Amino acid sequence: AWEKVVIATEGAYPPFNYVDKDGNLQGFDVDFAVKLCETAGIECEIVAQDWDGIIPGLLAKKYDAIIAQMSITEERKRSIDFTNYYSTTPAVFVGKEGMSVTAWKDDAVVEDALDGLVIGVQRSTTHSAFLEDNFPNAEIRMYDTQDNALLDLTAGRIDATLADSGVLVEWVKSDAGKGYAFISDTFAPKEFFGEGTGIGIRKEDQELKEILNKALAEMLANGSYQEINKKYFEEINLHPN
Amino acid sequence: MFDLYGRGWQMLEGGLVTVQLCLTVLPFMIILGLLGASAKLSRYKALRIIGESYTVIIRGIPELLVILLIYFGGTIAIQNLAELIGGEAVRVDIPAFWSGVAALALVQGAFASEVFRAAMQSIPLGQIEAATACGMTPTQIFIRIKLPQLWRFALPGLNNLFQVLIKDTALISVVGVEEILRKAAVGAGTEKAPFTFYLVAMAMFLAFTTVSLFVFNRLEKRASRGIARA
Amino acid sequence: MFEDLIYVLTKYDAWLWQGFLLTLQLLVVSVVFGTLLAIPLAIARVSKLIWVQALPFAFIYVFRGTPLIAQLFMMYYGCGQLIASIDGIQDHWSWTYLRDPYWYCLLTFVLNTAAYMAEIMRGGIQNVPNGEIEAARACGMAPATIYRRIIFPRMWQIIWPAYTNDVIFTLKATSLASTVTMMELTGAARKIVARTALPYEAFISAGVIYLIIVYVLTFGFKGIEKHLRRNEKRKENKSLPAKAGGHI
Amino acid sequence: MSTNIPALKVEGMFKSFGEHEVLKGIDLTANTGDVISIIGSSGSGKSTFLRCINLLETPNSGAVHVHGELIKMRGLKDGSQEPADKKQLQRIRTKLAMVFQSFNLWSHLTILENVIEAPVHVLGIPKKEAIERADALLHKVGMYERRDYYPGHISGGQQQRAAIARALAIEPEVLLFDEPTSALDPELVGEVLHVMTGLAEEGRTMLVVTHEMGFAKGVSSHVMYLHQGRVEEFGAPKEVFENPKSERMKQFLQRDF
Amino acid sequence: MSTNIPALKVEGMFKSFGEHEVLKGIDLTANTGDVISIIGSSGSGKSTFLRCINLLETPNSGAVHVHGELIKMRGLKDGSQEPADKKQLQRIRTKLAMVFQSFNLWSHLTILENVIEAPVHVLGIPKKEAIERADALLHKVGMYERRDYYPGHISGGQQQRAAIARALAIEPEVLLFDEPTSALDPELVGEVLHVMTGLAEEGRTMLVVTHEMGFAKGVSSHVMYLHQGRVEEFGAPKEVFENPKSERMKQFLQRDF
Ligand SMILES: Nc1ncnc2c1ncn2[C@@H]1O[C@H](COP(=O)(O)OP(=O)(O)OP(=O)(O)O)[C@@H](O)[C@H]1O
Ligand SMILES: Nc1ncnc2c1ncn2[C@@H]1O[C@H](COP(=O)(O)OP(=O)(O)OP(=O)(O)O)[C@@H](O)[C@H]1O
Ligand SMILES: [Mg+2]
Ligand SMILES: [Mg+2]
Ligand code: NI
Repeated sequence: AWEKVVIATEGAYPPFNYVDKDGNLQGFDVDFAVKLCETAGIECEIVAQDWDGIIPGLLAKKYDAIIAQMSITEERKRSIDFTNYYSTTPAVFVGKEGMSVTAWKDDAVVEDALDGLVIGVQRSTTHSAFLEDNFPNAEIRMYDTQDNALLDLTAGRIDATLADSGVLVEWVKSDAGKGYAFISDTFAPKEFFGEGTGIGIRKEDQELKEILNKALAEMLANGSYQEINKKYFEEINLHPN
Repeated sequence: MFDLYGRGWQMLEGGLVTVQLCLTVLPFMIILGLLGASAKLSRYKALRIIGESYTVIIRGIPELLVILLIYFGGTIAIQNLAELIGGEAVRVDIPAFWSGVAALALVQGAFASEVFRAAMQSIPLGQIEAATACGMTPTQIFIRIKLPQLWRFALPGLNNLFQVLIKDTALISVVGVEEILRKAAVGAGTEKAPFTFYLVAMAMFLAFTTVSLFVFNRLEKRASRGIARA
Repeated sequence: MFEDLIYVLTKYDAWLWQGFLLTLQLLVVSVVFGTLLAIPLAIARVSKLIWVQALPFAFIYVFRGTPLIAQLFMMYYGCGQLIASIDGIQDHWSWTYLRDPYWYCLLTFVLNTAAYMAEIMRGGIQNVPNGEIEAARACGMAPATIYRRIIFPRMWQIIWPAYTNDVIFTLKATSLASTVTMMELTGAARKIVARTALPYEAFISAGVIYLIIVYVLTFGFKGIEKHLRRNEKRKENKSLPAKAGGHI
Repeated sequence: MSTNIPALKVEGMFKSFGEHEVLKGIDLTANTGDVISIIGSSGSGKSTFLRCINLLETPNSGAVHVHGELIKMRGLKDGSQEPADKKQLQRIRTKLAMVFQSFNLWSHLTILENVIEAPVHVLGIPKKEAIERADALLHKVGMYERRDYYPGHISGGQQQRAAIARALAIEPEVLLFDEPTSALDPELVGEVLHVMTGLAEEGRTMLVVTHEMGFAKGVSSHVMYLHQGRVEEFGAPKEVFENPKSERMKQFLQRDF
Repeated sequence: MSTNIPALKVEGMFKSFGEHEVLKGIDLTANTGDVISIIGSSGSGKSTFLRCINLLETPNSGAVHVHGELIKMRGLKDGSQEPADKKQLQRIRTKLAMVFQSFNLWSHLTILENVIEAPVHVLGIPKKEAIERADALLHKVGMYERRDYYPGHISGGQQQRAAIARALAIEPEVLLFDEPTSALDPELVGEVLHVMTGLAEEGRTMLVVTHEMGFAKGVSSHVMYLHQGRVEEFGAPKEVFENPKSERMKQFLQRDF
């Protein structure tokens, strides 16, 4: 029944998904989606959709799947379903070189680690939920995009930011990130960040879920996943185990 | 810098979409506005209530929410209807552009209906009596006396609304229409140059509003040519 | 659907409540200071002297001609970063305020509101019947007295409905504060959507709260309008304009 | 031009606004060619009477015949009445032209357009013919030069004359004038009265609410003095002005400076 | 109450709007107690003259003395002039009260508030005292019962009388009336003229633009006939009306019905 699948991505989360100068969608998510469809033997079309409308669009059948670094969480599962996780990157704090915070140690939250600090984070992420639920004494600022948080970091208006190491690793190396560094170990507690990011689908499309899961497993097995991973991230393994 | 990191064309394309959106919404907004105003001034209470609640609800909720509800909620409703009739699941694809047009027209129509209502009430009663007295029918009076004069009273308000409309198209980006602000956001994010892109977006909006102001001022002059002393 | 709504309302009531309070706060401050700033702007705008009205004109023009969201970005990221790049500013006592998005947000709203209200007031001032102003001049009132005693009271009568509209516009505009990290009502709703993937439930809850605010505002402002218009023709005389036009 | 059928006949007209009784049973017969001046103090119901004749105001009771044809009314449950036949009413209204005190010219149309509006769109006369007739009328009231002006661009006296031309354009059986000169300065009053005198000489039937006693005395065939909603005095101007029967009328005449 | 210093003296007043010369050198001396009627056809410059006296319109040249005090003017580069001393102008304006043709009552204030506005906020009289005086004035013009009404709620004649009370409240040296009765019906005209006659008898100095020849003849001490911006005729009413010197004046008088 599934000959053609329409897949939505955000297009504003480099290097995972973004729009290049010619208006084409690019990034890890996009390459992954293309390969996934190829592996599954179905035709697919990728569209860009603003984050605020991405879940309503799925429910309204504007498209059939979301591949946009969306974390699998219990709460989201109330309204949509996910495939198995297809990527995960541990989180990390970035701040001025020489600073150091330890918010997660020995599989537990260090509650006073961020006291008195102003931490920026992207709004719609599991990271923001993690900060908000565990650090009542820190001031948390929520940004529309991670880029804006990084802008404010360099302007000195926030002391540190928490995000995917996959997004931050590039930035720290770039000119804009001069003088800033990872200031914590990377960490990925399942109870907060979930199992990673999954492909969002409608609950009733269980058949599609199986097709996608199967293709994902095949990609992992035949090494095509790792190829795409390498293309974007030299040092990070997006799919451990 | 001038080619905006190679994204100059993209911004222009976005500008074109914004212009298309505005121009397409305009006639619908006017029709909805006139209907709403007539309902509000109607002799029948039911119509008045419908007209009033239309404006109250739409005016009270931020545009973003209305747009989301119409775009997604509307699609779901149509789909359910189609399924009910056809008996099987179908994908009814309303193009994002037209959903955006529908949403904006509905929002702006609510405001326009207020503008038109005020305008209808501003037409001197004496002129309407004069028309009645020489035997015109109510429809004739509406078409020949009220409508031509309506513009004179309504144009300043419509001018304002059109300016709001130009700026509100920015909200349509949530349903995936690639207008200026969406292009700017994408550019700002990927090129890490938010000021440049937002500044360009602002300048483009300012250019559009300037043109619209100019056009409306001409129209206002024309509409009031019989009124102001030379 | 209903179940999900209850879920959103019970689990995230605190967020919605805090968002509501912040929205109210932004609204009140923007309207109060916006109005105060609009008055001198409007007066300057009706001046016959080009150089007096040029600056307010440009100000009003730019702020009315561009989307508020773009203004917010320019103010917060543009000006904010300029300030941040001043040497030593980060150690200055004022940095506590200068780094806080709240003030940028408020400033943008105040300026934006002021631009809109100034334009409304300009219209109001110009619509005060010229005869009434001449009558004031003819009995020797100084310009300041004329503004205070004749023009402003009349202006408020004239602009009140438009002013009410503008306050509602401002309320809805505050929903954009969430784009620069402020968690007002829309921000709260978006946060809930991100967590729960229940867009309709979250947005409808917020929408209803907005509607309630608007309803209360409209009600209050109508009351004031009635008071302001106490001097106009009474309702029962409404069907009398032919006569009124004739002899008065 | 006189016939046996009166051009306008009003019988037993009553009108009240809420509690307030404004017209308390007014009868009037105007034959073709009659010029009837209606005088009376402010609030006596003069305007209301005119407005009831062409049903801009619905009278509580009373019959209006225009050239023998009764305007059909039908009673409503609450005791009031309303026009029974909208088509008939519209047709009859084209026989009754009204000149409003405040002119009420259509401000979006030029003077010429104002004058041809009703002939073309109500009577269905071809535009070319309507323009010819309009030009003749505008000549008559001395407004031909101003035919392409908008009402907002001409003086009060000129507007008044344009309004008269507009009223005449539908070739009405009866002309109703409501205080046609009250807002004009004496020179313009002269101009307008001159036009009206001309119309009277042509044998038009006219009802004129006026406070220009000069006109009432000099031009009209009958004078009707209204007081508190009743006809207090009616007759030839000479009679009425020189030998007023009622006390009230005497008083009224004294007041006039 | 008469003194040697004239209450109002105007010398050589010229005024043009663009190309159009409206006033072409007008002189006028009004002694205390004089009532001067200004008559003339429409567009002859009557209103403009009054408005130039209290500088609502800036004359191109000419001097105005109020009770001997010259209103200081200063020339501008482009040949026009403007008031030199704003404070002086404001002070002198309190001595020159104007009653506008369209009343121009402040519609957001009640009648009483209209009357006490200038005394309290311009002259600085304590509110209580101002109210007492206002009540007396309102009694005089027969408006005491309506003191708490808003202008929009009373009739034209009542508004006119309220406007007169407002003008009198600043105890002006000179009262300027611009067609105070032109928009009123004859009964109201009577009322207003009655009040004005009363003021004349009290010895107030008044300039009255009017088209009520009855008033001009009966009440005024002098009549000034303006024609095309010039004083064509000036003198005691008897003289002017019975033996008009100029052709134009004769013609003007004929026109009046
Ligand atoms: N629509 C209305 N509703 C209530 N009362 C009205 C209405 N129209 C007129 N009246 C009242 O009816 C009475 C007569 O009014 P009308 O206008 O006929 O007087 P008039 O004789 O024309 O006076 P004038 O010379 O001042 O024009 C007045 O007391 C007026 O207040
Ligand atoms: N502000 C103005 N701009 C240009 N022309 C004006 C202005 N005010 C008056 N005029 C012209 O000046 C002339 C005199 O006007 P004014 O109002 O003084 O006449 P008036 O004698 O009062 O006439 P009326 O009896 O009709 O009131 C008129 O021709 C008029 O068109
Ligand atoms: Mg009347
Ligand atoms: Mg005048
Ligand atoms: Ni008169």
